[in-house]
Amino acid sequence: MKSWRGPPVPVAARPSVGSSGRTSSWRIQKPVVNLKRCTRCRMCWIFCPDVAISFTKRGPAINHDYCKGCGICANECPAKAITMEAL
Amino acid sequence: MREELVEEELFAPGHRACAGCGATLAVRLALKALGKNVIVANATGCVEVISTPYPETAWRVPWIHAAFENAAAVASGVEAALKSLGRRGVKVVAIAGDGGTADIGLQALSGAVERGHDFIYICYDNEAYMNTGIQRSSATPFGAWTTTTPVGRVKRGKDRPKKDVPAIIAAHGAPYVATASVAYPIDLIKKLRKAAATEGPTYIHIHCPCPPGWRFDSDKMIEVARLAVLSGAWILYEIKNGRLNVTIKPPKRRPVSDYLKMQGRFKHLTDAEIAEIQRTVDERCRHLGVG
Amino acid sequence: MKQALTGNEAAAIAAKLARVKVISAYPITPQTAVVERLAEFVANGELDAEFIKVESEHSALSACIGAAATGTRTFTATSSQGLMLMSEMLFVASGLRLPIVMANANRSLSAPLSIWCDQQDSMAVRDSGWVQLYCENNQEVLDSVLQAYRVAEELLLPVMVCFDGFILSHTAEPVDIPGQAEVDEFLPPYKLPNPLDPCRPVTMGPVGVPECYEEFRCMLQEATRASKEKLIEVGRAFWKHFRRRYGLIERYRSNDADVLLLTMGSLGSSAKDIVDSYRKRGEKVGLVRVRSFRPFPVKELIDALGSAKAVSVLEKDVSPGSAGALFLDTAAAFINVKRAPLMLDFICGLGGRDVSSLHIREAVRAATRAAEIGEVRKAVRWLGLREKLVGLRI
Amino acid sequence: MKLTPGAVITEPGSTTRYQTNGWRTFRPAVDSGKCTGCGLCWLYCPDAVISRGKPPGVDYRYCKGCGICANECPAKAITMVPEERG
Repeated sequence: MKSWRGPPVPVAARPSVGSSGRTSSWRIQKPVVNLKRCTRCRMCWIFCPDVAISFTKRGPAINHDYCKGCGICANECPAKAITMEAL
Repeated sequence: MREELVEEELFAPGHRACAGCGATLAVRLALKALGKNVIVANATGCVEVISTPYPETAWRVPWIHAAFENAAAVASGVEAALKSLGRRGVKVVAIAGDGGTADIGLQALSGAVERGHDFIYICYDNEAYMNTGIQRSSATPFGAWTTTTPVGRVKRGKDRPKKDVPAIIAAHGAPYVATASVAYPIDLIKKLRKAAATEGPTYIHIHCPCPPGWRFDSDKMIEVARLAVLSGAWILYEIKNGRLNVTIKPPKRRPVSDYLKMQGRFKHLTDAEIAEIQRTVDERCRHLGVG
Repeated sequence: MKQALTGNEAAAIAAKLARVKVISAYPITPQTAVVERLAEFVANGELDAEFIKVESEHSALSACIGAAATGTRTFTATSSQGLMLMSEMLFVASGLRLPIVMANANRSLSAPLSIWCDQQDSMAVRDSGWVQLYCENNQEVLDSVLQAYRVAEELLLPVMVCFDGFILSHTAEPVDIPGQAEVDEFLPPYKLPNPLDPCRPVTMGPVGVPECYEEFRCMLQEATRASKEKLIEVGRAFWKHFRRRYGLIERYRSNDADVLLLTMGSLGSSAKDIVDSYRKRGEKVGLVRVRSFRPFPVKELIDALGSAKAVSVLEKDVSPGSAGALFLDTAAAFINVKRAPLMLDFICGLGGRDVSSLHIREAVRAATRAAEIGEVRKAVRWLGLREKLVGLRI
Repeated sequence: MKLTPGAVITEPGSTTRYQTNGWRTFRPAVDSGKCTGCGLCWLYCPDAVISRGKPPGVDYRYCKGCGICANECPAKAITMVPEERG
């Protein structure tokens, strides 16, 4: 008779990237960055709800595994450097 | 003005309140101002417990008690029922103590005011949970002794300021909010009549000294309430559609120590602690334009 | 007029037909569509009622108490955590003997959070003094809300009409909607003996001093017991008006059964299919479905289950540290009965877990085996449990 | 005494059946000579036992002897005298 070895109580999940699966399949449009126009102001990075934008030397990089295509970055970019395009 | 006061008593004697109870005087005066055409929704608390020991009731008006934290919610239901029945001319009145208003009942009160029900909410503020024997509420004043803010080596009385509920209710955009005191019955009655004449949610916060709770002899109940106003510890004002005006301005403000030293709950205060209270009272009076 | 309705819609339409005057409710999955439909009826003038959009379920029932006490027919609806939040007021409503009717879309209880169906919520408040009806389908939801008002208002008792979240609340089924005139004939206007009224002041909710509190509780017990006859009487009246039969329990091919399934709610309809398939193979299996859990139909269950050899109780709740509530009450019913069937309790369908025909067949087999060996080795079991995840031998 | 369902009390003001005079150790004595009939005692009484008039009436069945009337009387026409126990 195995002794009780159930999960520790209270039931808690450990935080991890993509812990509830990749959300890329949600989008029907995706952001495309025109690096020439981009002024590196990072507004897109600040406003992205899904932490799907990171910053490299060359400017914003979209993480297409988790970007849901909400379009906030494009809408907020002051330099209009991001456009939402069909998949 | 006094002649206009109705002779009839809508809160009968024989209730079990302590001798000299400020809260029951507040209720008695309020019902005098409002008259018979009211329905009262009362929260658990001193007034509820002392006035309705089955099979007796002190209330000569329709009255309902359901629980501690929902006087405003029950009142909302009564008001909605009257509206759906098309009955006019009956004012719904929610009554609760400071604990039932500022702490456990604040959510229901906020909801009822936000929904704009046509009712008067009366808070009888005796500045602690008196029905359960003087425990601290958020409306207990800074420094006061209660059985849950005892005076010890490490902690001395309540260490937080009194929660300003009238300001919270005014911030909801309630059309009429006022503070009152049992020591100023005419001011109290005028404000209740104004509330009664106002369509929508109104809030009256009545200062009610409690002899056993504040530790003073019962005959001084009105004197203590008066000194609270004369010293600026309690300010009588009304807020009509967001505009505040002070209704009773003491000609020359008494030092707050005159008010504090009448009460055993403050007798442990050092001069420094009294000076701190004086400072906050001065600042509040300046803020509200009381001399 | 027949229409495809979800359980939520059926409850909302029933409230409208009952001409409720004050609705006071707070949204919660899976009950939400009840309050949405009612809001539309009121907004379109289809229902002349005040809808108090309260800030919490605790206030939802508190406002209903105020309104019912002031002499208007009231309605509310909730689920799960909402039922828990208002539970203080459930006891006050029954203690004040106010005839409030509530629809409860059964949903599991936190923690962990679950928005899916089981009956732990209403079971957790089975002692609240409310009459509790459990419906098998959306027709029964509509009909039970109408009958609930008759029972409530004639006995001054609040009634809770429970139906399975999602399985019924969000599933559309053909439902016959009675005409307003017929309902008006079946359901007379609301009348409270001592309402809140300045012309005749009364005090409601006084201090129940020790000299009489026990007597008030006894009066409530007697009223809930009397609601058994009242439910039967109102069920007959409903048959006369609407040609649909309702009682405290439903017996399906159970008279000559050796093995009986006992359950509540939508599981009843699944169990009937299984009973039919066993019957086709000549095995005497039957079903008894409890509609009224409070008042608990003791005599009716003794009659219905008494002649069987073994009974498998299928229920979507468990009282941790004990067993399922339906099993406990049913076993207690037989305590002084000489010849009692063997009884097994199957906890199943918790937190939205589907109860498949295989699970129900497992319960039938277990009862049949118990009947053969004449004893029950393990009375409380689980159906559809993923035992590997739990890491111990159940 | 038959109990009403839900403990509804249908007789308003029925606490008057219970007389609270036993609570007091002092009772207010009114000197009608000094009294000006101002009515403050009537206004401030938490138990509504004082009736207006010059001098005011005191319903000693319910007076709890709190002493507010005596303390507040501007004409000092009311004094609290020890309750003589029979």
